Parts: sequence; structure tokens; C-alpha cells
Amino acid sequence: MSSLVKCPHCGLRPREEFTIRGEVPTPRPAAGADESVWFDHVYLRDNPRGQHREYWHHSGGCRRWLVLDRNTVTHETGDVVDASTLKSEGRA
Amino acid sequence: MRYSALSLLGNTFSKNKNWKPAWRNPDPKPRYDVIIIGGGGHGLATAYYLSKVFGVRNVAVLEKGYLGSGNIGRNTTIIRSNYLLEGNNPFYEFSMKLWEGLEQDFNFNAMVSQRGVINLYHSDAQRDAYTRRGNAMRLHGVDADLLDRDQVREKLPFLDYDNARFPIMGGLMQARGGTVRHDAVAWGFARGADQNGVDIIQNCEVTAIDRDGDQITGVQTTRGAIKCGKLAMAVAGSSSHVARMVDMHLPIESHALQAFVSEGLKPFIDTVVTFGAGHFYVSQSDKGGLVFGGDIEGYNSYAQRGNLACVEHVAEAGMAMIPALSRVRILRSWGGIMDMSMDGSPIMDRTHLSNLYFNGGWCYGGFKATPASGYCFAHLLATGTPHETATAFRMDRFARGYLLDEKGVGAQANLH
Amino acid sequence: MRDFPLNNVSPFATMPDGQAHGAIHIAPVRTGFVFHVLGQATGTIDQTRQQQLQKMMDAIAPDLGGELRVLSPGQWFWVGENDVSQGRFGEIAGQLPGEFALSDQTHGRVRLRVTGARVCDVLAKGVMIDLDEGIFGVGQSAMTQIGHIGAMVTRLDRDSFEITVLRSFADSLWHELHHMAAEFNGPHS
Amino acid sequence: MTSFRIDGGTLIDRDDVREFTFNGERLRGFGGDTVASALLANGRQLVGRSFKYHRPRGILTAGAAEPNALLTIGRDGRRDPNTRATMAELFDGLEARSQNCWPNVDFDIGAMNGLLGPLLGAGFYYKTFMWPAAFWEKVYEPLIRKAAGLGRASYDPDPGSYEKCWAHCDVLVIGAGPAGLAAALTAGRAGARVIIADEGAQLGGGMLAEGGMIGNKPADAVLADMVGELHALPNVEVKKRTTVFGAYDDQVFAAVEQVQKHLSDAAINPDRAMERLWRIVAKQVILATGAEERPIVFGGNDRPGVMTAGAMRTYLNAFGVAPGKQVALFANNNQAYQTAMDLEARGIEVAAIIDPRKCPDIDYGGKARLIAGAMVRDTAGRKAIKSIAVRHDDGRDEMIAVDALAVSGGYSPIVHLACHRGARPVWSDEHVGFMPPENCDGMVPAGAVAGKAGIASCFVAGATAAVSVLNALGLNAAPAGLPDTQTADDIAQGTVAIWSVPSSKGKAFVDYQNDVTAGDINLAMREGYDHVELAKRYTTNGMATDQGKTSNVNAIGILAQNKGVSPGAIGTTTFRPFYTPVSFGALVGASKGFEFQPVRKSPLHGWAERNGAKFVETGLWYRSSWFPKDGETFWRDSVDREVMNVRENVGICDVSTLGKIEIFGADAAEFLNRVYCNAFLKLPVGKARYGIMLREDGLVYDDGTTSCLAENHYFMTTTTALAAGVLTHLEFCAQVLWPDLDVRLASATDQWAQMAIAGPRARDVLAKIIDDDISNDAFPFLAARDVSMFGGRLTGRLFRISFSGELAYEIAVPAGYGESVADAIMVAGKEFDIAPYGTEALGVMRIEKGHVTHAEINGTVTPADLGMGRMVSAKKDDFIGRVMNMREGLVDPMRPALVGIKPKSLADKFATGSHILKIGDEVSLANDQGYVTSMCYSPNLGHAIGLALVKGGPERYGEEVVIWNGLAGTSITGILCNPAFVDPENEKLHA
Ligand SMILES: Cc1cc2nc3c(=O)[nH]c(=O)nc-3n(C[C@H](O)[C@H](O)[C@H](O)COP(=O)(O)OP(=O)(O)OC[C@H]3O[C@@H](n4cnc5c(N)ncnc54)[C@H](O)[C@@H]3O)c2cc1C
Ligand SMILES: NC(=O)c1ccc[n+]([C@@H]2O[C@H](COP(=O)([O-])OP(=O)(O)OC[C@H]3O[C@@H](n4cnc5c(N)ncnc54)[C@H](O)[C@@H]3O)[C@@H](O)[C@H]2O)c1
Ligand SMILES: Cc1cc2nc3c(=O)[nH]c(=O)nc-3n(C[C@H](O)[C@H](O)[C@H](O)COP(=O)(O)O)c2cc1C
Ligand SMILES: [Zn+2]
Repeated sequence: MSSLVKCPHCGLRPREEFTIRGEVPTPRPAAGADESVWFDHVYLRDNPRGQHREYWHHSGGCRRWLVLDRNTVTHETGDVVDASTLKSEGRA
Repeated sequence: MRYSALSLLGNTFSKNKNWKPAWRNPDPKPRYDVIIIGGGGHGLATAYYLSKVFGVRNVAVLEKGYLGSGNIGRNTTIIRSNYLLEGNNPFYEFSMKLWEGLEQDFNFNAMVSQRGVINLYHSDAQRDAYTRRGNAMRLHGVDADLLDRDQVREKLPFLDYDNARFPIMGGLMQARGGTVRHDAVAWGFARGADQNGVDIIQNCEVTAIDRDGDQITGVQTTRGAIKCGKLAMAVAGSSSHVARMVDMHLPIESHALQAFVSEGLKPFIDTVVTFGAGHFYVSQSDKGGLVFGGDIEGYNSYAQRGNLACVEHVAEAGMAMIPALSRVRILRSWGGIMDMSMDGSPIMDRTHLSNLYFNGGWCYGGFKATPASGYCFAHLLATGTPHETATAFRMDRFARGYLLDEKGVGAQANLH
Repeated sequence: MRDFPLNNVSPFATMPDGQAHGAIHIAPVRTGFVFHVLGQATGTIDQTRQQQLQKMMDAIAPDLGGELRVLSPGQWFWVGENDVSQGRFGEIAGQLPGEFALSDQTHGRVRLRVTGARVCDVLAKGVMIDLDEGIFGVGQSAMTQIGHIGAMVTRLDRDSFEITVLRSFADSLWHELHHMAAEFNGPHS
Repeated sequence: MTSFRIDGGTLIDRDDVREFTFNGERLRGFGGDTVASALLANGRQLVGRSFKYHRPRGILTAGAAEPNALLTIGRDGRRDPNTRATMAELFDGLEARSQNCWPNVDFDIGAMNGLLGPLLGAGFYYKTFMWPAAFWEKVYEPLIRKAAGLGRASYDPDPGSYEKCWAHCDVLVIGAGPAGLAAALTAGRAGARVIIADEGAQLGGGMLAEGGMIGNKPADAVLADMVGELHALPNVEVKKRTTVFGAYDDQVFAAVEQVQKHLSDAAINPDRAMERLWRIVAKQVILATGAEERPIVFGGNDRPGVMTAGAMRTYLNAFGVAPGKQVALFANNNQAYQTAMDLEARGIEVAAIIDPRKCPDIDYGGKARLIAGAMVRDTAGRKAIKSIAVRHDDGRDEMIAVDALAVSGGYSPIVHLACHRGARPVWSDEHVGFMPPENCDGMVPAGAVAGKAGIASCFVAGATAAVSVLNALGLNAAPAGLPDTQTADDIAQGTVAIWSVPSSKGKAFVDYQNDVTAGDINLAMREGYDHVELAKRYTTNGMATDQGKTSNVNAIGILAQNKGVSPGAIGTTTFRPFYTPVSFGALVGASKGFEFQPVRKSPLHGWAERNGAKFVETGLWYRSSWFPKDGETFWRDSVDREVMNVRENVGICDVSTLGKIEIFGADAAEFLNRVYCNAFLKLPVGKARYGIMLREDGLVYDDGTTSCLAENHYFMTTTTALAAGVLTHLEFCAQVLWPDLDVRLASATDQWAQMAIAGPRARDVLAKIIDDDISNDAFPFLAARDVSMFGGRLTGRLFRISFSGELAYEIAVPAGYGESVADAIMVAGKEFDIAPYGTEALGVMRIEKGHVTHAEINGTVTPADLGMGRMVSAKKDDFIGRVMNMREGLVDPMRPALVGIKPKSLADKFATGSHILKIGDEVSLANDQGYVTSMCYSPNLGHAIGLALVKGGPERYGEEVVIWNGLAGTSITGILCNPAFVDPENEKLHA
């Protein structure tokens, strides 16, 4: 799903309407966490060949940040969810 | 067999029946002193210089596909050394110097063509940035010229000077920049390395890396297990994938970049031109096709293809620069996988394992680096210390905050 | 300076009222209001919440006769045809329950209408969403892009759409729409 | 020359005579002709010269795959090089020219290359031209380049317009041959939204070449009925002249429609597009693209007059053109015999049928002599074929006189679109071709592309495919009732592969357009380029404008044969978009020239225009950069005046383009505290504060002021450049990082017209239009609140902030009132000599004051580098960028930091982008101390001043340095200093 994205709020929209940030990294560390934990969060990426979770912003539509489960080889997309819902699951 | 006009003539008389293979097609040996993973430009150049300059000859290059099937065979072939930062510029200039004598060195015509590279600017701010860049180049003795609008017009009269949304104000030119026939670079290095005894093993994918403590002992491949003294990674877009085999996480994301070629045309554009008001760069190949490209797709990808939105963006930027492209037809598009690093500059360093060496993070600019990357990586492999022009490409620069961020966009791979 | 004449200048001030391309008409809307209603985001678009909000609005400002157009979870444009003064806006913002914030966008988001039998063909030159009536029905709105320009597209009727665009882009969009409609010039379209 | 036009021709309209020129010669054809059919009808077999050897070439095909007949059509801005004559429709006044020949196509000097043939084998250029090194660019390459390329593109602007559209459908049918038509009818009748696209000028595909009867009706009548019904169905959209050229993710298909390219200049409607790009979003797709007939690789197979059998049939039946008077057929399959039958039915002599199969299983009832087990090994004739040399299976050679030769080496399904996303076609021994990939990338193949032949079986296949996709859509459907025809058969019936004729004499071409011969492919193998992709790259087979449509499979066959494996083991090269070449114009649509990107205009644009502003592009915005007055001829005259006027009197500047964000919510203060590196929690209502936003990597992202307008209501301004970026960043923080905070963001950039009123008389001016007390006490520096204006007729937002360093305010009013308010301010300020100033003057004043912009905030600086290290809160336990900001490399004392810089000799000038060196140091990158980020002429100081990022920074105030500009060849002495050149004590600000 790299041509069209099914925004959970707006429906099927073209890639042109989105701003992509890249991989969902490790969760943002707690303020007091070690520099190395922060380094990991800010710089290191899984970058898998296969299923990948990533941030897309529907900047030309509802302006919500979404998390896509997308395959980096086939470009097929599984779930697309509003990113705010991940935090409650401790995943952001 | 040495290539020359004479050998060409000689073989013509024998109806071209006596040409020998450009390289052997050996089966892997049980062990090599150095195994290089990745038969792209950088891997092959590394093998070439290792064997030629550093005398290390028991070397294998393992390539999962056919020789040159990665980015070396699918890039827009632009070479230049117009870098800004002190950590980058001397390295790319070293590369440029190597290009300048390469064909005679490896006896293969790679069509190194110093037709000039012009980066257009459209605002005072861009001009200022180019002034800074051009002066950094000049400081290092690299040729650079800041052209004003009239000077650009003289060289490139067909650009849009009259109805442009972002008028052209001038350009930064590097006359020594240009293009090189991409495939020939891979073939030339392969043939040269092969002649020095290096085994180039195609259709041989590394599937696992064997280790004993902090020592690599060898690799598992689709053509069996192979042992090694040192292991060197030069797999470009596959960096993260291969690094994961030794639990290495990298400050790298893989992204797809498309390139394009038009139908063959009689000479149309003489130099390489890049458009400062949109992502677009173009040159004309010796065969007559306009070879051009734009920005990466934006999403992580290991598929060597892109999507229509990017195709359109590239075409729009191209025509904004050269209105006469309107009726030029695009023949083919393809994609490659960029190893986009988090500061946009390469990494060439030792790793947490004592005999594993890493070379990657070249983003979409590693073709021009091919000879120097090979040379410096060979230096690192052979001597254990970085070459003097490649000391800034350290792995720990991210953790320590010594970034090499030419664009200044920070830790977001797809912005570099 | 107290009496200095103050004109509210529309970006469409100089544009003709109903420019025709054959059967396609493009007309600016120079009156009315656009309020941006900001509720706490919930992660999903909630219809009942919208109905409650609509009720509240009708109660607070029955004179405005505005309607809600969904922007995103918890956010709407409240759009209507009557002019609303700054003072009146302040009153309304004050009366809205605390869970909603209100931002006046009347000057920042301007509107125009495109009408005619081939209107969908015109808009398809810029809009990706499927404008088939069974899919994008009367009353529906979508924040999307027309070519390179972001805009909200609202279906007013089978052959009539309202487009809400940032004021700074209005001029460009106006010309782009005319370009898109040009092929329907002439009597037969 | 004699005419080859004969009776019949379902596509042409003999009442519609069209004149055209070919290489300057006036010729005639009919409406419905292609340029190719019209040329053939006029007896023109020789139409061009080949790429490398400049061999005479004719017309090989009747469709999209044409490798030879590439012509330049049109002139000036309407010149299309490399146009396939087989696809170009003839219009009145069309001008066509041959390419790649000099002085002309009949006598071409370049043909000398042919003599060098063996020397110019595959990859020859990699082996030579290396000495002397400098000769490559000076001598060899220019020669090669001149010789290379085909047509010449025009530099003239294209007068045509273009556009792009989106389309949506339930079922996309690609190809409108019998299979596609049946599929579209079935789906259309079932009520699905259908788009059927075909590249041809008429629907019908293979049916158009069908001369005979279908069931008991003539083929063209059957076709007309089907097409008529499709047009009548409201839910079916028929797109002729529309090539689907790319398959992209999520079933997005790219297609290009020739809207007016086939029309004469006089017929073109300037309000319509020449070409239209379609971006088709399809739920289901039926691939009915047919099959490509393969030529056979034998000596002299490129002689004009050699043509594929199917093409010959098309010219005969659809265009009423005889290919010659004495024709031979060289074919390895049964299907091709149809051509011989049709030729004979039209009274054209078929001299022989040469069939390499020993005992072809076919019942040919015609008159022609059938030579089984034989092959054509050579042809003769100079610019057109005169005879063929046939080698019999007993080794005997025979010459047969012919003036045309039909060849057929089997059929290759047109699987391209099914492979654009990476799927690989599958070799089939049964079909002697590469079939669509296993799951066909989500498409359903039907007809010849799936190995079917014969109209009946294609009808059935199309209808069946449609039923299956309709079912997948949840629609009930029955196959369309279609005319009965003969029994179904297989396209490859009886095909026996021959990849190249072993006894070939002379050059046997595989890729006609790139002049790749069987020998070249063998050479590539010998030299180790034996992988199909390496062979392609080394020989360039399949890399010409036809992308090897007629050559790739033969090349693969030759490789396979030499290696002794199946073609399946060799595999194909990668199929890539575009199926056939697409113009930039179509891909760009209307976004060209000035319309490349939209323009954003400030609400004060009209006001600025009326005041004579010069505008400058800033991103998408147009900003007023200076306001020349009468007599000022040079921009600096105006800018200096504007600056002095602000410093001495008062000026007004449009700052509407700054990003403005309204922030609401109970946790807005906490939110701001986390996104800025300095403290925001305790910002009182009615106050503004300057803030620095870091990225998470600890470097400065943007700066701006944020004001507290009310409890839980803030108003943020960002730089113009990063307005969108900052909003997106804040949304990320609010939605992703801290969704638990109650914060809501609304962009208000366009809602407000905002002006800066700066200068010692700023208060005096504003007091005349603002009702509230704005004295220094009542409205001190950094005050920010709503104010009543014009006697309560308007409310504005007033901010006491200053970029210029003067006593200054920014007033924001609803955008529509912007012009009136700006006019009012000009009137109010007249007595104080108010004058508008633009971004240039603004830039000068901020440099004079040492204020930074994105020239300094270039993504690589920390607050400390900018001299604002103390703003980074040590108290807050969390904010974006806090931890990474403390990395070793970011606190290194030798980092470049902000300083002011001025020339030692005040008359000296220097440029932004100059580098700084220590005096006496050698000029080298290693000695680089930093660079000038901004500079201007300061009219207040009377000399050039600048800001710079220099190693060590403020430590070095007072140091003399070299300001080095190698590009300009200048080098002057400068002095590093405090960047606040004007009013370092901020007295004016607080006045
Ligand atoms: C479209 C495009 C345009 C570009 N334009 C330019 C340009 O104009 N100028 C420029 O300087 N640069 C350009 N680049 C970038 C440049 O091509 C690359 O940076 C450079 O080629 C990368 O180095 P390489 O040649 O070693 O990579 P590759 O050629 O990609 O080599 C890596 C090799 O490793 C192999 N490999 C991967 N995993 C394994 C494994 N497990 N086992 C064995 N082998 C493996 C791959 O198959 C591949 O062959 C462009 C790139 C693209 C895609
Ligand atoms: N190639 C031949 O000469 C040949 C060989 C065998 C059979 N036939 C006959 O052809 C018919 C086959 O029927 P069919 O319907 O499968 O194929 P077809 O060849 O009749 O129709 C395919 C159509 O698709 C079009 N097309 C192909 N790619 C396209 C694209 N990317 N975009 C737009 N249009 C595209 C072609 O121009 C053609 O009109 C039968 O009647 C059969 O007997 C022809
Ligand atoms: C510089 C350059 C020039 C090219 N020129 C042509 C060309 O003239 N014709 C062509 O068909 N492909 C051309 N290609 C594209 C290749 O055919 C091929 O698509 C590309 O190398 C990627 O490989 P792939 O498509 O096999 O994945 C060119 C590629 C490059 C890098
Ligand atoms: Zn959305």
C-alpha cells in the first residue's frame, strides 16, 4: 500500500496526501533514561525486509498521524491505525 | 587478455571467436583470507584494490545475484566531488582523482566523462549555500565555479528562463564532474580483481554468519559454507538485513529510488544538470538516452521499484527546468534500494566483532564514491586503520554527536 | 482614524461571479463563515458526538444556520452562509462547552462553487477521491488535494460542489479550476 | 511508384483522402490509415536506417512493438521524434521524416559502419578508446555521441496542453480485442463500473485483422455491434487510444490517452489536452493484452519487405494494402498460415511457405508450395527484399524471388503489466512462450495473453474471466451471450521453437533497433556475460525504444540453446514500466511552466503591489522584498532607505507568511514546555515569549514566539520556511508522543494578516488606530493581547515583539481586513514618514541586531552555538532534544559558534558563504575555521557586516581573520565581533 493508503478516518487516499516519517522506533525513553537508550531510539532502526511498522501523517487530509503495518518487500499493508491508539498499548 | 584497439582488430579477423571470459566463474573455495559480501561497485572495488595495492589476494566476493545487479547497475551515473563538509569532501575528491586514471589502471573503458555538473540555484539563500559549498571545495583544491544566470544561459540555453515558477539565478559548476558508464565500472573492477586472483562468486547469497565469540569464522551461503579470516560487508541497500545476522542494528533505513531513461535522442544535453527548485538531475548517456532521477519514494522498501506519484514529481520537476522535454518520451523506469543513513553520510568502520568490517550508508550518492570506497575499505581491511580521507565515517559518530549532515535535516533517513 | 473605511476584501474580489465554461460554472462565495471546532481527539470519528455538537450549535447560535463538515476525529468545520462579526464569534466561542475550542477561520479558508453536468469530470482532473454519487453523496465532505493544493470538497448537490481552500492558495486554485474546465467551453458540453 | 492499395480495408475511409509528406515527398493516404499503412500503400518499404550499421529498414509490424519504422513527425514545438509509424494515425498535412541517416534514407553515408561490422561487435567500446586518456572526451566520445541517438528532439516550447485525471472502476479491462470486449460486455451487462482501455485507434485488437466471417456475420459487423453496445452502457467507460503503461501498488494503473495527437493542426482544440494521463484505481483487472508475434532470427532478416505474418494480415485486411506481389511465408506455427490463406484469397501470389517443421500438422488448402523442414538463411536485395535463400532439410540451397516475406516464429503473450510489480512470467513448453505469472499479480489474464487463439476461444475466455472477477466483487453474472464462431484453439498450436537459423548467412538480427545480432549474443556468452541480464546489458538487446518486444524471447532462446537448457531456466529480463514510451508532457499535465507549483499570496499582496513592491519567491509564497521609490534604480538604494527609515522613523512590513498555530487545551502549557527547550509553563496570559524548538537529536529545529492569549489558549508563530513542518512536528508530539495531554492545534496562518510596525515612532502610529492604551507601561516589551481598533469596529491581536531591534509591534487582523488596516497605518504614519519595508530590509536589520534565521539555524547548530545556550532549561526534566543535546560532539568547545564579522578595512566587501581562515594559515580545508552565514551592507554603520559560525565562537571576538572567497578570487581581513552590531543593550526594544 504505497500508492494508496486506507486512512481509518478518510478512506482510500493517494500517497501524495501523506508525509512519511519512517520506522516506528523503540518507544520514546523516559526522561531520565541513559544516553545509550536515547541513541537507540533516535538513531537505530530495525529496517526489516518484510513487515514494518511506520509513521505516516495524513497531512493533506485529516492531519492525523497513522501507524501502518506495511510489508517492505511487497508493499502490502495490513492494519492502519490512528497513532494515538498505540500509546495506550504502550507501543509508541 | 589485455584490451586495446589492437586486440579488437586481431579478434575481428578471427571472427570474435577467441575472446576469453572477462572473469572466471569459480566455485567457492573452503576458505579465504577476506570475504567481501556484495558484488556491487564497492565490493568489487574493494577486492580490486585489496589485491592490487595491498597484496591481499586470497579474496572472494560473494554476490547473491548476477554481477552488478545492485545499485551499481541502476544508478544515474553522476560523479562529482562537490561536498561541503570537511569529513566528506577530501574523500570524494580522492574518488574523483581515482576516476581520472581508472580506465588505464584497470584496462577497461568505463567511459569516464568529465562533462561537467551544474547545480542550479533559484534564490539568494541557495546561492549563499552554494557559495559556501564551492568555497569549501576550493579550500581543498577542488574545482568549482559559481555561474550567474547569463553564464548558465550560455551553457544551457534550453532551460526555462522566461516563464519559470522559480527563476534560475545561476549555478554551481564543477567542470570535472560528469558521468561514468555504470555497468562498465562493475565489469572493469571485476575483471581487474579476477586477474589478480580474486574469486568472484555470483548467485551466492550469504544467509548466515558464523561466529565464535567476537570472532567471525565464516559465512553460510546458498552455495555452501565458506570460512574466512576477515569478513567485509558492502551490501548497500541490504546493510540492515545482513547486519542483523550478527545482531547489529544500524542507523540506516532502506529506501527505493527510481531512475529513468528516455528514448534515444541525438545530442540534447551536454552536461549534467540538477534542478535546485525540485528534485531532478539529468544527463545524456553515450547511447543518447536522457538518464534522470529525482527523490526517494519516502517509505522503507526493499522492492526495486517505485510508484507513480514519484514518477510524476520527477517529470514535473524535469519539465519545470527544461520545457522542451514536453514531447520527449520516457522509455523505462526502474528502482534501486538506497542505504539511507541517519545523517546522510556513509559509514566505513570496524564493528563490535573483531574481524567484521562494515561499509554502507551511501544513500543515493555512492556511485561516485566507488573507487575511493574500494580503496579506503581495502586500506581499513588490510591495515586496520582508516584511510586518511575516510576517518570521519565512524560508526560511533551518531552516539557521540559528530554528525556528517550535509543537508542539516537530522535523524530522519528519508529526508537526506 | 476611527472612521477609516474598513473593507473586508475577498481574495476573489476581482473574480467574476459565475464564470461559465459551457455548462460548467465556477463562482466564488464571498459571504458566510467558517469556524474550526476542536474537540478532544479520540482516535476515531464519532457520529453521535457530531450530532450532539450540531444540536448544541443550533441551540447556541440558531441564527447562523451552519452545518458541520468533518475534518478529523474531534474536529469539524462549522460552515454557514451568514456573516458573523468578531464579537458574535467571541460570544459563541464563550458559550460552547469547555470541551470544545473554537477558532475563527472565516478569513483563512475561503470557498467557491463548481457546478454543471460535467463537474465530476472537471474535478477528477485534480481530486483522487471517487466522486461517484453512490460513494460520495450529497452533503459529504472530504479534506483532500486538488492537484497540488489542499482543499475541502463538499458535495452540495448531484452536480454542484463547494470547495474550501486556504486563502493564500485561492488565486492559484481559481485559475487551476478554470484550466480544468476549459475543455467544456463551447455550446455542446 | 505503383500503388499497393487493393480493395477492402475495414479501417480506412476511402472518401477521406489525406495528404502527407514523407522526407519531403507528397503522398496520399486515407482516414483510418496509420503512417505505416499509408507508406506501404505508396510502395515505400524503406523507411529508416538502423542504429549502429545504418542498414536499410522497413516496417516490421503493425502495432506497438515496431522496432524499425521510427519516424520524426511534425515540426518545431510539435515535433515528435522516434514515433512508431505503425501507431501514428495519418492526418491531413502530417510531415514525417526518416531518422538516423545522412544525407538521406536512400543514400546514407553511415552505412559505412556496416563494413566495420565485426569490429563493432557487442561491447567493443569497453575494450578500446582508452588511450590517450584525454582523447575520450575530446575525440572519441563526441563522435560516438553524434552517431548515437535516434531522432532529434526539439528545443522549441510545446504549444499543446496536457492534463491528468483520476478514474475509478470495479473492473478495468486492459485491451479491447475479442477477449477484452467480451469481458467488458459481460461486466458491463452485470452493472459493474467498467473501464476498457485499448491503445489502438479503434477497438477490436486482433478482430480488426480478421477479414472473414464470425459465425454467419462479417467480422466487422460483429465488432461494430459489440462496440456499439459497450458505448451504450452508461456504466462502461470506453477509452480508445489509451495505453495502460504501468501497474503500480494497490491496483493503481497508469494510462495515457492520445486525445488530440492524431489530429491535424487545424483540427486541434487549444482548450483540450493533447494527451491525458489517467490514474486508474481498479478493484479488479482483466488483462486482455493479446500476444506479440515473434520474428525469426536468420541472415538478412532485416531487409525491408520482411514483416511479421500477423502484420501482413493486418495491412491486407484492415488497411487494404498488399505487402507485395510475390510473397513468401516463413513460419514455425499453424496460426501464421492464415496469412497465406488471406493473401491468396486476395489474389496475391504466395511463392512458397517455408516451414522448419518436418511434417507440419496442418491442412493447408491453398495454392502455395509448402517447403517443409526448411529455413530461410539469407535474403537479397539492396533497399528492399528481392529474393530469399532457402536451405532445404537435405542441405540444398534454393533462391526464391519475392518482394515481401512474412515471418512468424511463434507468439509471446504480452505479460508486461502483470510483471511490473516484480512477478515473473512462467515458461511454457506447450505454448513456446513466457506465460503470465502464477497469480498474475492480482489480474485475470484472458485471451491470447493466456495462450488462447481464435476469436471464439477469446470470447469465451474474456467472458469467463469477467464472471470470475464479478463474483469476487459480489456481483452475480453470466457470460455475455456472444456470437458463435469456430471451435476454440490454442495460439501456439504446433509451434516448434527455432531461436535462430543455424545456417544463417550474414547478420541475423535479434534486436532490430539496437542492431544486436545472434553473433553478439554468442560473443557475450563467450566473454562471461551469460546471465540474461548481463547479456542484455553487454549487447544492449532489448534496451531500445521497443524494449525488446520482438527480440527478448528470441535472445533468451539463443542463450538457452547455447547452454543446453530450457528458456525457462534462463528466465526473462525484468519487465519495467513503461509498456510503451510516455511523454513528459503527459506525466506533467498542467503543472508546467509558471504552473509548476501553486503560488501562495499574502492577504497584503494587493496592498504591497499598490505600494510598488518587488516580490520574491519564498517557498510557495510571494513575499514583498523591497519597495522602490521614484528615482531608485538599484535594489540597495531602496533597502538602505527602508532600513534607515525604520531606525529613524517607522516602517511597516508584511509578516503574514509566518506560520501561525493556535494551541488550545487544558495541557497546552505543559505541551509547550515539552516542545520548546526553554521554559513555557509559567507564561502569563497577555505575554509572549521567544522559544527555541529542538529536534530530538538535540539540534535546533525552529524558533519563534508563542503568546498566551487566554488560559488554555496560545498563539505560536513559526518561521515561514518551517510553518508546515512545525505544525506536523507538533501534531506528532500531540498525537503520538503525548496523546494523554489535552492539546489541540489549528493552523491559523491564512486567517491573519500580520504586519510589523517598527521604529521609534511605531507607538505613535499605532496609537492612532488602536483604541486601547499601548503605552510602554500598559503594553511593555513582550506584551501580547487582543486590542480594540478603529473605535471598536475591529479586534486585532497585538504583540510587542521585535525582529529589527527597534521599538516594534506586530499586529494581526482578520485577513480580509489586512489591506484596509495596512492602508490605515500608512495614513496614520504619514506624519511620521512611515514607509513600507520588505524582507531585504528586514534581513539587514536582523543582521545588524545579530538575530538568527535559517541561514544560521541550518540544522547543524545547537542553541549554544547560537549564543543561546542559557535558554536550554536545566530544570525541566523532559523536553524534545534534551538528552541528545548533551552528546560529547554537541558540547565540544571547538564547535563553530555564532559571531559577528566585519571587514578590517571598512570599504571591503565580502560574500555570504565565504570561509574563515586564521591569518597566515595555508589555504586548506583542514585549516577552515568556519564560514559567513549572512552578510549585508549596514546603512547604519556604513560598511559590510556579517554573521558567521566560527570555531570557538565568542572566545575569539576581536581576532583578525581572513575572509576567503575562492570562488570570487577574493580574500580580505575581517574582525570577529559581537553579533549585535546595533543597540547591543536592547534599549530601543524597551523604549
Ligand atoms: C536510481 C539510483 C540513482 C543513483 N544515482 C547516483 C548518482 O547519480 N551518483 C552517485 O554517486 N550515486 C548514485 N546512486 C547510489 C549508488 O548507486 C549507490 O550508493 C552505490 O552503487 C552503492 O554501492 P554498491 O555499488 O556497492 O552497491 P550495490 O551495487 O547495491 O552492491 C551491493 C551488492 O550486495 C549484494 N548483496 C546484498 N545482500 C547480499 C547477501 N546477503 N549475500 C551476497 N550478496 C548480497 C547485492 O545483490 C548487491 O549486488 C544511485 C542509486 C540509485 C538506485
Ligand atoms: N498477434 C497475433 O498476430 C495473433 C496471434 C494469435 C492470435 N491472434 C488473434 O488475436 C486475438 C486474440 O485476442 P485477444 O483479445 O487476446 O488479444 P488482441 O490482440 O486481439 O487484443 C489485445 C489488445 O490489447 C491492446 N493492448 C495491449 N497492451 C495494451 C496496453 N498496455 N494498454 C492498452 N492496450 C493494450 C492491443 O493493442 C490489442 O488491441 C484472437 O482473435 C486471435 O486469433 C492474433
Ligand atoms: C545509466 C543507465 C542508462 C540506461 N539506459 C537504458 C536504455 O537506454 N535502455 C533501456 O532499456 N534501459 C536502460 N537502462 C535501464 C536498465 O535497462 C535497467 O532497467 C536498470 O539497469 C535496472 O535494472 P532492472 O530493470 O533489470 O532491475 C539504463 C540504466 C542506467 C543505470
Ligand atoms: Zn485521514
